Amino acid sequence: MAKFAKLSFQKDEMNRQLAGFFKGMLENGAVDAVLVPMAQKKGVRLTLVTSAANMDRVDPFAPVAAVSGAKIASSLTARPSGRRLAMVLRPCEIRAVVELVKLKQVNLEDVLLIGLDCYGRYENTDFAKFEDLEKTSELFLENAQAGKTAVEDFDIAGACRICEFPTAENVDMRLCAIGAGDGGVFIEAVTPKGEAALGKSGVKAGGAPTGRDEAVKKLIAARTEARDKKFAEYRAETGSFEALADKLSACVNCYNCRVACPVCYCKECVFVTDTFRHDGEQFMMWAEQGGMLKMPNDTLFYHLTRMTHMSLFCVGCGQCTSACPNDIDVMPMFRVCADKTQARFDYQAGRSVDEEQPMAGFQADELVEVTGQVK
Amino acid sequence: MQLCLFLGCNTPAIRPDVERAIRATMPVLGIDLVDADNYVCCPAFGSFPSADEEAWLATSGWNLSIAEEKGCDFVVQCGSCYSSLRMGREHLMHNAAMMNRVNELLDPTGRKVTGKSGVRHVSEVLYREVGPEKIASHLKKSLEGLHGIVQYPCHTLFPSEVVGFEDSARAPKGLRVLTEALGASVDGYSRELQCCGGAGGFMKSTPEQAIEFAQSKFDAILEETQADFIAVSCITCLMFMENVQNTINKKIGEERYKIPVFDYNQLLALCLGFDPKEVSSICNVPRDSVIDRLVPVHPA
Amino acid sequence: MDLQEASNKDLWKDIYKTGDLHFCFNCSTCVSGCPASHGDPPLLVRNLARLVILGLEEELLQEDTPWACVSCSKCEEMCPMDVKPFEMILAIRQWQSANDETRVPQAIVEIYKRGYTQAVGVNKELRESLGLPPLKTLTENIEQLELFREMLMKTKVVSENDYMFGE
Amino acid sequence: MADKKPIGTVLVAGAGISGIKAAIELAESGYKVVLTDDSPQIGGILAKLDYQFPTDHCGMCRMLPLVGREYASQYCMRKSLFHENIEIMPFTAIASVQGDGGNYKVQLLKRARFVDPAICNEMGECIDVCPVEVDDAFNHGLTKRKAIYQPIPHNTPKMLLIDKDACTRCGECVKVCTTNAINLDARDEEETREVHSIILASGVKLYNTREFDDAKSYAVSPDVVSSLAFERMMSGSGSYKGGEIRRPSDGKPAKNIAWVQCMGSRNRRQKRDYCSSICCMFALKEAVLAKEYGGADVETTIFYMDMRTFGKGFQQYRDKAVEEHDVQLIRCRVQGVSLNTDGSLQMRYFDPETNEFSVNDYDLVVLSTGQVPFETHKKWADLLGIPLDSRGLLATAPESKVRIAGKPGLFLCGSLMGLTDVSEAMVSGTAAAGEASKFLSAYGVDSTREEAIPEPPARERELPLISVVLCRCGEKAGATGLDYEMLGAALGRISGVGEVLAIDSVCREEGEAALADILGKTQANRLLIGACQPFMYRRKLKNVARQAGFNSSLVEVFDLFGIARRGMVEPSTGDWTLRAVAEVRAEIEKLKYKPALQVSVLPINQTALVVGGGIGGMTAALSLAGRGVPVHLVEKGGQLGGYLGNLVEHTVDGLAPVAMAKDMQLKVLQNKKITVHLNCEVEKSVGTLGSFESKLSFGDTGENTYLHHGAVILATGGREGATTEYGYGSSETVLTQSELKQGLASGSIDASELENVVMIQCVGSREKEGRRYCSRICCMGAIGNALKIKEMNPDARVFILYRDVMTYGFYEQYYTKARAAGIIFINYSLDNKPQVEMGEEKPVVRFTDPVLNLEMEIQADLVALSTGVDPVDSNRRLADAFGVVLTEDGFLAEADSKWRPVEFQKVGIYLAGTAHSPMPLRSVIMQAEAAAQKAYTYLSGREVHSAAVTSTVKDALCIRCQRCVTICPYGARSYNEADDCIDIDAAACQACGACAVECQNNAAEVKGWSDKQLMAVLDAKLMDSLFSSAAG
Repeated sequence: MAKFAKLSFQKDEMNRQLAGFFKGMLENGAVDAVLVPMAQKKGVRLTLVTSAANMDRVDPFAPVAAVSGAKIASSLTARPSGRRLAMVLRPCEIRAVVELVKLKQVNLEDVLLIGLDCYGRYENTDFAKFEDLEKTSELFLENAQAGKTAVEDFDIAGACRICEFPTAENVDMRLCAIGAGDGGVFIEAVTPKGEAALGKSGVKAGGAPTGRDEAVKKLIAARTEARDKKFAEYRAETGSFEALADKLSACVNCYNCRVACPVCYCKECVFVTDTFRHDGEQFMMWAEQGGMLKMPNDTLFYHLTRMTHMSLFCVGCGQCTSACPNDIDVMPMFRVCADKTQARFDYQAGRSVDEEQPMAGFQADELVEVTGQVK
Repeated sequence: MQLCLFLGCNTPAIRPDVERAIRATMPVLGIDLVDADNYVCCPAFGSFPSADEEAWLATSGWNLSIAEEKGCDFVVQCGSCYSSLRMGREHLMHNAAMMNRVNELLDPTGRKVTGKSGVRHVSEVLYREVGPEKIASHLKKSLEGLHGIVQYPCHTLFPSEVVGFEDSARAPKGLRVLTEALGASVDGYSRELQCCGGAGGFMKSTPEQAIEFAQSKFDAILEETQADFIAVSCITCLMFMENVQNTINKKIGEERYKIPVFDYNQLLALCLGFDPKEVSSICNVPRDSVIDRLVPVHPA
Repeated sequence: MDLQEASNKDLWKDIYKTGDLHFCFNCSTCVSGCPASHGDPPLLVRNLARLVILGLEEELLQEDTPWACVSCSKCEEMCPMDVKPFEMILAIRQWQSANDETRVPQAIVEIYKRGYTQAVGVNKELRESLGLPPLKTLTENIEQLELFREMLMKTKVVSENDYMFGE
Repeated sequence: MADKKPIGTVLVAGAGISGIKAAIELAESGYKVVLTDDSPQIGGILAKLDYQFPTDHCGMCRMLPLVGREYASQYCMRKSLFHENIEIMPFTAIASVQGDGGNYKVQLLKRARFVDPAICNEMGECIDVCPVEVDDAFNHGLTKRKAIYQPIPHNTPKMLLIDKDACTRCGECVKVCTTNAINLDARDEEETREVHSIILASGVKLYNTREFDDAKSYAVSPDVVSSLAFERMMSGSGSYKGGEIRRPSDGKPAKNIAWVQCMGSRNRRQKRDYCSSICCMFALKEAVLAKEYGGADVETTIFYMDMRTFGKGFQQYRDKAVEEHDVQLIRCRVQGVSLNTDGSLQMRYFDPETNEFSVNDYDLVVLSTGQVPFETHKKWADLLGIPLDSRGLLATAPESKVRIAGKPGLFLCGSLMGLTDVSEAMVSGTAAAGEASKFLSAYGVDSTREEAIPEPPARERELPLISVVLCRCGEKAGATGLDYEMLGAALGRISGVGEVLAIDSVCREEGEAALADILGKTQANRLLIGACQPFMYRRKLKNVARQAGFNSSLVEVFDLFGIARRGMVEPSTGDWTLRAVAEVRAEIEKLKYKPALQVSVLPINQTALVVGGGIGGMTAALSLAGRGVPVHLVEKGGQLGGYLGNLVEHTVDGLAPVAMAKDMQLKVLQNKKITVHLNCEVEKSVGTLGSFESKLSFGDTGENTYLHHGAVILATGGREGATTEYGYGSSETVLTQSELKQGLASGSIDASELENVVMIQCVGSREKEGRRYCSRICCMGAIGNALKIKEMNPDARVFILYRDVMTYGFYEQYYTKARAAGIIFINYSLDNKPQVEMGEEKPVVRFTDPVLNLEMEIQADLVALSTGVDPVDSNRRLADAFGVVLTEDGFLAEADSKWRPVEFQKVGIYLAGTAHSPMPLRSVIMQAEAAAQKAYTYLSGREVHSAAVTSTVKDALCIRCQRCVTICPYGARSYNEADDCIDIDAAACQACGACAVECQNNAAEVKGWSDKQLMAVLDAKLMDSLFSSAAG
């Protein structure tokens, strides 16, 4: 049975209490380092903390994710660091981590995975508009619990508005904010490893959030409805190549969306290798084909290639949209496509480490209607 | 060519007209017949062969010795006699002890059997020795325009290495060729090779099923062919296929089955111009519908 | 049913001496085309062979079906293992007659008495009307008939059941 | 220079799959092969089969060599076969044979084809005009063909010929032939060939409904077809309804189909008392496929006596057929088929389930026809002056299935051993090749030294300058319809193209000379040649280029004639020459970006490791050592001989394993080339073909050593199955068959005291929970014991309770012999198993006789259980040690159950004997010979080359996600933990490209097929309007 520990706090005291919890973990040797969102000079960044003294400015529930935590988890654990590391990540980041584990880019052996409840995050530029970072998170949680995430003229990221994964799975511990009532956050120990860490952190176990499941269910229902609406809209708007090309007309092939994407794990994307370093004569040939050639070309070709490569692993975190310098809403294109491809193999990205990725092993009779073998 | 005519029991006792037909037609076709004086029952499978092998072979030996005395083979019309004599001879030839024992029994009767004489069926003689062309050339009348079906006697087919004379026991054609030689056209049908079911004890032990079995054959004939007559070449088939038509009609209360049945030699005799009253007068299903439609053949 | 008591393992030696019977592997080809297998009870010649092989004497003696056989020998032609089932039917009938005189077929009495199962040669007027010569049958040739009867009397079935052949 | 020894030459008479396999194995070992066949084209029966069990697909090309495929035929086998060392002579009969092993003089009769395939342009007008139509024997009369015809529909080249008997010599075809390839006055030609050895692979005559009288009661209408005719019905190539299963009489779809087994076989009356072994399996396959291709509403029924599923995976296939495809199996044989008025086929049968008669109508009846071997065996016996054995078959040496007794240098394989399935054809073909190779090496003839052809340096770094040479195809000129000038001009403008030249018939000598002359003068560093039938001429044209200084990997030959012909057939599709420009441009682009590739010589350590010292292992060791290969023979136990060699005095089919093992053991210990390691197991083995390193650990001393070798043969055998069923273990009156056998042999069991013995077959076998497979040898074992008991004590009564008697092939005669001796066989079904209870001192066995439907019990003096064969427990450790896989039944999983039965997916490791699956001793020996031959091809000292085109890893881009390792169907990629990189086994890689597709990192790539090249090809093909403006 999952064990809970309540962290109650007075107004504007949440982060301090959380800092205490993470300090306890470091000091009592539960882990050797903690990767946790922390307020930095400008904005909030995931920070690798090895000495408890630096823990006071933690801000896990800050409604922002400057860079997908999964990419950082990959750099930290692809080759084991030899140290026990706790990582505090959002559900979409953890689901990306699950996919990266299967791609052997993340190794969870000495890792204590702590999942954050998540009502969503603001785009980095919007988040920067909050002055007082101390209070932002608490205030955000309160409003979000009341179903209000929009502030002045901006709201949480498009991806979060249609995200049906507010809570994290496959984790050792959870920081539960949804349905936790005000003035308190719950730490849930999910796995034996989590329980051991909770014991060591010095926080007294006890109590349980009432109404959490119900609140989570309600939130998921609302988000799913919003998602389906968005999918339908987007599908209607992009019925053909031309329509899709229009959507992407602002794209300048800077490939930033690929850099931000946590499951785009190639060392060097093919689009930057010599395969696409065409010589003049070929550009001329293409130009002559229709009399003109928009440059840089292969824009649609790039996005379609990315789709064929990673749509099966897309967790819908929205980092691609956040990363686009020309404000192209890239996320729906990938979520709509991923929805279909993952359903075809009844596979869900991030659901479980043991679920084999489709088309990973050689199976003679897979997708027989496509391969033409009538079976 | 000389052959010793073995009449058996049913032919002379019940259907002497068939005997008359054979005695009439054979000489015309170059086969002279001698009588088997003092012959006894072949013996029928239901008699000594079902009681004691020694008695069976002694009786067969008695008959075979007659042919050997005459120095020629037997010619037989009845299927049971034909296969009983041939199987008897087969047993004797392959069992020296039994041969001695039979000769021991025959000795006081002044007879001796060696197996020298063979046993041949009348349709084999007509098919192999005489041949359809010779028959056709002797015709005075023909069955032109008539449709017939043939019933091969199982006793001349199986087991082929003992009694058979057809090229293929499973797809016989002898009787059909002979019947066509008389000018008739012979229809085939799905149950052509099905046994008539008349011999042995089938009719006696389970009559309803035996009748049903025969009726399935006659239904196939009515459905699939325009048979004006049935040509048989075994006395058991002849009597049974006539009587069973009447039995079935009585059972179903309707004169549905009344196809005239002839022994082939009777048709042959009619076509060679012999008097129907002598060669095909005894029957239980009226035959006039065929006899009246015989077509005279004018010599070329 | 205990095979130990209820079966005589050498039964086949008494019935079907050639031993062809053992080649049977119960494929039921003989049965599927047998006219008498349409009867009720059906003649299942494969089952008779089985009774012999298993030596079930009692059951075999009770069997009436061997007498339903139409002697068409199709089973002999079709049997892939050349078991010669029709020869076996005759052998079983002979064995039954030897072990239960009620099985002995009446026809042999007719043959003993007059040489034939039917009244051969008696229908003299009919033969004349058909232009047939009179038949020199054994029935009328008393001297030959006597020799024939004496011969028969020396055979097992007649000698052991001589009461059936009294004058 | 010592006078050169002649190159070993072998005549393989018969080009069915076992003949072809023997030819390929010998050609790969460097010997010359003359491969003849009576029919006009090679392929035998398999050319007719589109589907083979268990994959239900064709798989013939899997028998081609995987390693060193650069110089071997890599072409769809149903199209044709090309190999440097194989001279293929179809339509050629063996007229006479003189001489003996080592110097045979063979008179060949090359029957006239009347059409010269070399100059026939396969346009086919001659076929259209031919007035004569006859039954096409290839489709078993389902379709018609002309007097001039293509023997096998899917063959390339088509090899047209004229059927002498059908042809009326009207000459119409001669008139329309554009290349006058037809000569109606052609004569048969005699030719004498001297060969050192002969392998008979002619297959045997098949039973058919025309010649054999006993079929007449079944073949009553055209809708009663033979099994091969049914295969042709299902085949998509050249069949009569494009693969749909329809009734030949009225063309209606066949919805209710019945199979009649043992058609012509198991028939003592017709003097054919043998089983044809493969009919049960192909009937099951055909029934499964009938449902798949005929539609779910198709009903399938099989009338059988014993469903003989004795081979590896056979029983599982039967279970699948019954459970998933609900094929009805009815255990009874019907006397015949009768034709109903509506044309449907009726069968009356005695249903063992209901013990009553049923009558069913079917749309189609398939007769599972078997073999009639005697005529063929007699023909060979007369031709070669060799005796026939008592059964009328060619007598082979007692322990060998392929060596003809008393005739060194003369061997047979395939269906001459009795109808064989594909896997036994492959094993026997390889084993026969092995025996021939042993004979040739003993006889002292040489084999070709196949060195890699020296390649001139590739000028790869220079800017690509391509010379394009187009064959104007003088001979077949009429066929092109291409405007060579316009084409040349357009191509000349493409960047990278130096010159475009046209020459006549590059395939003939004068064409070659013209090419060589051009290449002498050109500056180009890459060469593109447009010719016809590239698969025929590619190698020759590359040689010409090589002599002129071109690196052959930068020379490409493409099918110009194919483009041209497509053009002529559809002249209407715009100007065809421009279309051709795009096609040729694509070839140019691909060659422009192609890297230079070269064949690398694989280092081969000419030592073999044989694991398992049983008769199989010893046979393999002796076979290799006999040809000079040093062998390390590792045996887990304390002595050699294995299970049979130590425990079994006699087998029922006349072998004496213990004596054989002793004799072999002597030879092994005396042979200096063989080192025996007893009490030793292989702990770990790493490496690839040619360079393995295995760690041997010795159980008794605990030491371990390292061994370097080039190939491995696993012959670790099996052991008798264990059981606790039927009261085994509770009394010595219940024992296993081997215990009974040893008891009888040693006399500890006195047969004279035995009154009743009951044997129970399939104990724990062919059951979902127990062994799911049939152990193949128990029926023979049980019959052997039963006959022994009857021999010692004729009065004893022996019952054998069985489910299916698996005496397949010519073993059937032992089943007949057993029944004749009075042994009583009683069938039981899985849901009504016999029961064994211990009486006072004797076990009482209770069972039901299905014939009389009678419950019975008997007090038995002995109950013998046939407990089948289990895999040895060490198989798990063995598989892990060598990185090979086990089947779910625990036996070693071969690469392909049909086409590569003695090889593993991992190249260089082979298997034989009961480690593969339970089998009789002769099959163990044959597999051991086959495995030895497979290993010898590489250990023979000939250079072995990896293929030029293999996959590679751009390490800089590789992120080690290892998806390419799991996707590779040939196990050619592995993650090297120590160096943290992906290793490629160049010998195993077949360049199938699965890894390149899988790797999103673009790090995995097949050399010569890079993304850059392929995108350039796509651009070129899409660029059809490129030159319209420029050229216009």
